[in-house]
Amino acid sequence: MTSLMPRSAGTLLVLLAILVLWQGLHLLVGASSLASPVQTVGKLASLLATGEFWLNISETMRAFLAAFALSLAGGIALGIVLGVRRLAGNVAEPILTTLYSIPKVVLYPLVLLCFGLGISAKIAFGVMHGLIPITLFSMNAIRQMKPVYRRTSQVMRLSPSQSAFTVIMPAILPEIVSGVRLGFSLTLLGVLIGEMFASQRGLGFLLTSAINLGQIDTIMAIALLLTVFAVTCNALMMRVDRRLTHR
Amino acid sequence: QAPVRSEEISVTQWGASMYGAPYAVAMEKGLFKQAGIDITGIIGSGGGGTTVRNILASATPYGEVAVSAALAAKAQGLDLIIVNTGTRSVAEASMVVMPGSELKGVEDLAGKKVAITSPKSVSEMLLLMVLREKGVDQGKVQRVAAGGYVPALTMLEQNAVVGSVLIEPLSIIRKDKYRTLYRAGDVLKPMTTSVGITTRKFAQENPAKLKAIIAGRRAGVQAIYKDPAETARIIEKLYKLEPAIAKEAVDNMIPPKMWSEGEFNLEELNRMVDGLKLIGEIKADVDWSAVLDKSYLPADLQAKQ
Amino acid sequence: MSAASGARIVPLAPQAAAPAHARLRGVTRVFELPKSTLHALGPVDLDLARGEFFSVVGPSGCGKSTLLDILAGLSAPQSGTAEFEGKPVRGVPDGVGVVFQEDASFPWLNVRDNVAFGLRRAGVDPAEIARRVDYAVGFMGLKDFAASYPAQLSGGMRQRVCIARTLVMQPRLILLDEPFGALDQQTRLLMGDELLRLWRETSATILLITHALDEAAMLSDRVGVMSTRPGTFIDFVETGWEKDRDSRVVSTPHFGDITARLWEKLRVEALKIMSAGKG
Amino acid sequence: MSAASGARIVPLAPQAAAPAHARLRGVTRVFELPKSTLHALGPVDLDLARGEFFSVVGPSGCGKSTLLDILAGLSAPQSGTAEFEGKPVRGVPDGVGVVFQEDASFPWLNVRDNVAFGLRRAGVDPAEIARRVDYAVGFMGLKDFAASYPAQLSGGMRQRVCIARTLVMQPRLILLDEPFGALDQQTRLLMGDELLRLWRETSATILLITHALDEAAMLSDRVGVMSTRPGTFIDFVETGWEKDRDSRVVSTPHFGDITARLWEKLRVEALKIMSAGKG
Amino acid sequence: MSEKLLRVVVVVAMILLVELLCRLGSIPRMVMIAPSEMVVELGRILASGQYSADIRLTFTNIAISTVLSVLLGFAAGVIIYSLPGLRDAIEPLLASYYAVPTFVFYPIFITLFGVGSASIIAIAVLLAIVSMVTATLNGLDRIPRVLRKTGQIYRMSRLGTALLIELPAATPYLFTGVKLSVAYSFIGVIASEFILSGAGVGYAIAYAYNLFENGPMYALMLLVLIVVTVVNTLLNSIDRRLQARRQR
Ligand SMILES: Nc1ncnc2c1ncn2[C@@H]1O[C@H](COP(=O)(O)OP(=O)(O)OP(=O)(O)O)[C@@H](O)[C@H]1O
Ligand SMILES: Nc1ncnc2c1ncn2[C@@H]1O[C@H](COP(=O)(O)OP(=O)(O)OP(=O)(O)O)[C@@H](O)[C@H]1O
Ligand SMILES: [Mg+2]
Ligand SMILES: [Mg+2]
Repeated sequence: MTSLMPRSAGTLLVLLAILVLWQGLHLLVGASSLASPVQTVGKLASLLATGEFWLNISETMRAFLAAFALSLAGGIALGIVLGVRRLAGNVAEPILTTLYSIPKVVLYPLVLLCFGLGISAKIAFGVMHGLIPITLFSMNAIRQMKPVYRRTSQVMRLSPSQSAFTVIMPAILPEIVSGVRLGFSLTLLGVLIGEMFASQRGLGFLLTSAINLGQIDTIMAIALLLTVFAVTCNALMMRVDRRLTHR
Repeated sequence: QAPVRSEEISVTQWGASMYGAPYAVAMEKGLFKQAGIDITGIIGSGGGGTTVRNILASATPYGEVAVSAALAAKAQGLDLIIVNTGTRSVAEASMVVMPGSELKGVEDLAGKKVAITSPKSVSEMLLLMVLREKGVDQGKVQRVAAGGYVPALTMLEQNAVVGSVLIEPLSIIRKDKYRTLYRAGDVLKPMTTSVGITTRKFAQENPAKLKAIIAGRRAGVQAIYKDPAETARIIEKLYKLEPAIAKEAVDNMIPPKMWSEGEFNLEELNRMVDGLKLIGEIKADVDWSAVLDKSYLPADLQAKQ
Repeated sequence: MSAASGARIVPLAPQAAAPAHARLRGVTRVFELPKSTLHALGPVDLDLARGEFFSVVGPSGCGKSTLLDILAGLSAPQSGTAEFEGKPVRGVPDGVGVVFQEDASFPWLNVRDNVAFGLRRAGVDPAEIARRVDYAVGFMGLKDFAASYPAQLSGGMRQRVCIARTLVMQPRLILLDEPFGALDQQTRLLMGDELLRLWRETSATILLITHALDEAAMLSDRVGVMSTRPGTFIDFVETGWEKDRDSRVVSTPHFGDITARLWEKLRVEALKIMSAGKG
Repeated sequence: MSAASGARIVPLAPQAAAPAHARLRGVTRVFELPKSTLHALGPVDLDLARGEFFSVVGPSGCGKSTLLDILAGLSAPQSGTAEFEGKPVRGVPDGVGVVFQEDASFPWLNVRDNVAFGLRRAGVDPAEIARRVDYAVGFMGLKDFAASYPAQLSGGMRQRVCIARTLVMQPRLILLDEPFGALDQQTRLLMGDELLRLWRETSATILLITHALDEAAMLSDRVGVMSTRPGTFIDFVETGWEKDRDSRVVSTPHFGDITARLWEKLRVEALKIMSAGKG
Repeated sequence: MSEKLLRVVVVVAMILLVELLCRLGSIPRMVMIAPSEMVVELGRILASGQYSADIRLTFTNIAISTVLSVLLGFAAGVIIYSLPGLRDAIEPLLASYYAVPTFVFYPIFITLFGVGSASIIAIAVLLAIVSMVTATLNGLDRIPRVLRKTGQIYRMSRLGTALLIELPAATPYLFTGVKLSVAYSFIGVIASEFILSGAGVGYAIAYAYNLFENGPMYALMLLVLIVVTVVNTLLNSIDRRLQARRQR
């Protein structure tokens, strides 16, 4: 974690400031409203020591990975099609941006009605959140690719597949990675919201029952776990991005 | 078809309230298997509607849900029947005030603000029934929806309200912090709070399975009353509660006989209907004959009224 | 270094003699815009002799890049024909290299890999690739930057990467579209010298599009001056330089003659635009 | 139109005679970078005579824009002094107008409002603003575009908006930083004519930074040639043109003389760079 | 224009398809009611005023959180911009911000702000503010230096430069932030109501869902969809107008 995220001393300082703020707030509002950093880490450690908790994690991860894989594959494929077919892209883009800004949670009943109360509903809900940003970013990646790259590959008389894999893919990669990063966060959010509203397993479910039982330390511990996970993955993706693109 | 196939059924508030205790005990002690069915897992869920829909969609469409959810689903034309009753008490519900509060009884609530979870919820219904029982004009008690029990307690602590509805096991976990104004179970007579439902189709095609589930659950209920201490241990493990709290939670429910063995008691059912009318969730009396089907109950319970 | 008798104005009709290396006949190009059609180029006739250094000058938007696209087989003419080495141009012919006006270096590859890109795709033997890339990288003064990525280079250096990437393919016809646009006068001068050296060593045919008259005057055997859109050649000026010229020619009177001649042509065009109320 | 005897090379020491309109003495500028310091300019001595048209040419990055910033009071020299109309320059002096190298038109204002911007800030009477803006917009050939936004204009037209915005303030010293960089040769020629007309009408002092030698040669009374960074003046070339010259001078032999002289200076600089292993 | 038309055609065709599937019973009534019925239902519940309080509450909260996140985000953006050290430290965190599940902090907010609108607004602001901060930073970054220099040439004060040059120059980028803030405010408020609260449109939808009242449920969903679409279209057209002047 430390080797991944805070590359500068400044970021470490900011993290420290957040910790101090957290502790201060804890002292201000009391332990029953906000667990302290130490309590939270302790709670997380004890949760992680139980097999039960890992079952919930794996439940969430299963739904999340499936949703993320679907969002990725669907989003990139759809984005490329819409990027290449200009008219289709122009027609679809405003529709997609509007769908993107809909609070998708209102559609959750519909998802439950269609998919039932299992993992498939969670996956569907995750995909609903993650698919559109990935699609939009991929579409724009194709559209904004400098035309001169395609012309260069023509002049070098590359075959279509050579051109796709050695020129077009690397050229649009950075944009796609940005979309994937946003899609990652939103897919996770979608799966969690899905688990919070109607589910029997998973971290989102644990969160709701902790909220219902007022177990603030459990809430904070799960939030911390999710934050660390998401921030770490995000930092990893940024790193991969930098390594791949050199821009 | 294998003789004993593993099945999953649904129970509302599984893992959060005591509704599911008979299933937990029956599974743990192999009572379902003895009854001829292998129940391996319980699907829980928050909302009643979600549970009903989920039951309808699952392979073994049986589950225990709130009466209101069953009636609402029925009213919207879903093809389901009620085949047994589940819980029959309101003993787990209460209202708390801050320890230093001047309020002495229900009567003192007139002209005050209290927190409920959400409009038309069970918490509101019970409050209104208590007020009516004690002859307090419900219009004089301002009800604030907090969104849940914990937020309701927060409002109480912040003096935004003078009292807050509460439910077990949360009330046991936090019992040192508040003073109980009333227990719903002390004021109100028992009423049916949850029922077992299934689809008509499943009942007709798999009467044996259905009977086995109901019988298994009944055995679970009997085991609870026979050995509360063991029940507490099972609950403790399943719900991840502290031993003392689990014990108190179970013990509290033994005297009011929270869990019914499954038989239908029209008086208790109608008491619930009465409450639902009070919050406006249903408008007219319920024709139970169209909803109930007692033919899957054990023979001795079918006879009970 | 020496200069021939003076700038000669040649007749507008294409030269009939030796078979041309590349040839355009009656080429036009029209773009369909959403609400109108744009006649971008032509009709243009052009013969490039084998080994000739030919420059094109003309106002912005007159169709210079469009002309290059047609010669490179990147787009087909509306009417007329394009030929390269006696065969009609369909798609990009083998033996043609292009350096585009825009920066076409691949930001995800370092300088060496950029330069080697085409050779790798063409399946050239690795040892041969290394040899050619080393040579081209050195030739273009990029040796110290072989492992750098384009983002770390100046605009001019990136353009040199593109030139090197084209050169390693050993094209017989090199089309360059304002390759020195991003450079200042000094560096242009140096790059011009290097381009001349390259041309002498490879004896390729070169077509250079530029907006700098001095550049055209110093580098070319022949300069084609284009009219405003739709671009046609309004004049061909033969410079008469010897083959082993270099940038020192800029301080000869003959250089002044050629630029004056080019300037005059452009000024007439400019006045035409002005009187037509544009600009 | 006529040309004087020939390009004269003047001594590098500043002219002592008439009091200069603007004057730099021993000016240097150093930039502190994260890991090093960059000596960007100087030491530079320069005297601009009142009403003179002076051009600066020099390699990219030699400090031309830095020099302009110091004259305009936008940044202070490291050492040395800058004077304008006899007073030391502290902050931007009244009476100085600048057209920057980058497009500085305000994209949220239409052409009229762009041109009127400075006058409004200065609290000039609205009727007077309208009069001056109309004149400047007409002068710069923007009449038909008065209500257009910069985004609807070409790069060259936007630069004209900036020139008009500067002119309406009636500056006594106009500093222009490569104002025609975005234009093609033809349009440059026309814009050059207009700049000369303006200069004659207002009799302002003009300092023009350009990288086009022909432009410097055609427009200026005097051209200063700068060395590579840290930029100093290595030569001043007096063109000897009469005041009412225009673009037709480009086809005179004298024009060829001046450009050849400038080219030669630059070539020497370029070779210096090359032998120093840069570029 | 023809693209617009095509878009309308596509949307209408999709709606008609759903309508047809519902009418033919391919989509059972218990799953979804026909779009035309949703419209009728929406008219009915709006006329009856049954949900007026919820609707008013929700959209007021959305408006408040939009305004708050825009103002606070802008202020924070300006402050962070003017402190490059802080900025370097904070930027890697901003980049990962949306990976944090904001709504889990609701229990903390209710102790800080009490139960009800204030806490829900706090969640929405927490969700929306970062887009505005990022957009502000981006906008300030993209003010060409030459425009500030131009301000100096006209001998303008610092404040004058800020108001007359920097602000208009950054406006299109700031507006992108505003658009995102609106979207996230919608998402934040309605999702919180849906999961955590006892009032508002989000709660009403969840409640109707639980009671199998598909009519009101779909009517309210439709209402949210319509409002989002209208607001979005409005913002986009303003955006386009801002951009149209700018696009180079
Ligand atoms: N793909 C295209 N679609 C529509 N119009 C085009 C296209 N390509 C070029 N044009 C138009 O055709 C005309 C000629 O363009 P071209 O790029 O050949 O000019 P150019 O002489 O190279 O200009 P410059 O000196 O600015 O590079 C221009 O008006 C341009 O806008
Ligand atoms: N604000 C600054 N901070 C650091 N370095 C600077 C700054 N401004 C200019 N420089 C550096 O100072 C040198 C001179 O810059 P300047 O812009 O004056 O050159 P120039 O002659 O105008 O170049 P060009 O012809 O490309 O416009 C360059 O190396 C440049 O990178
Ligand atoms: Mg071109
Ligand atoms: Mg400069």
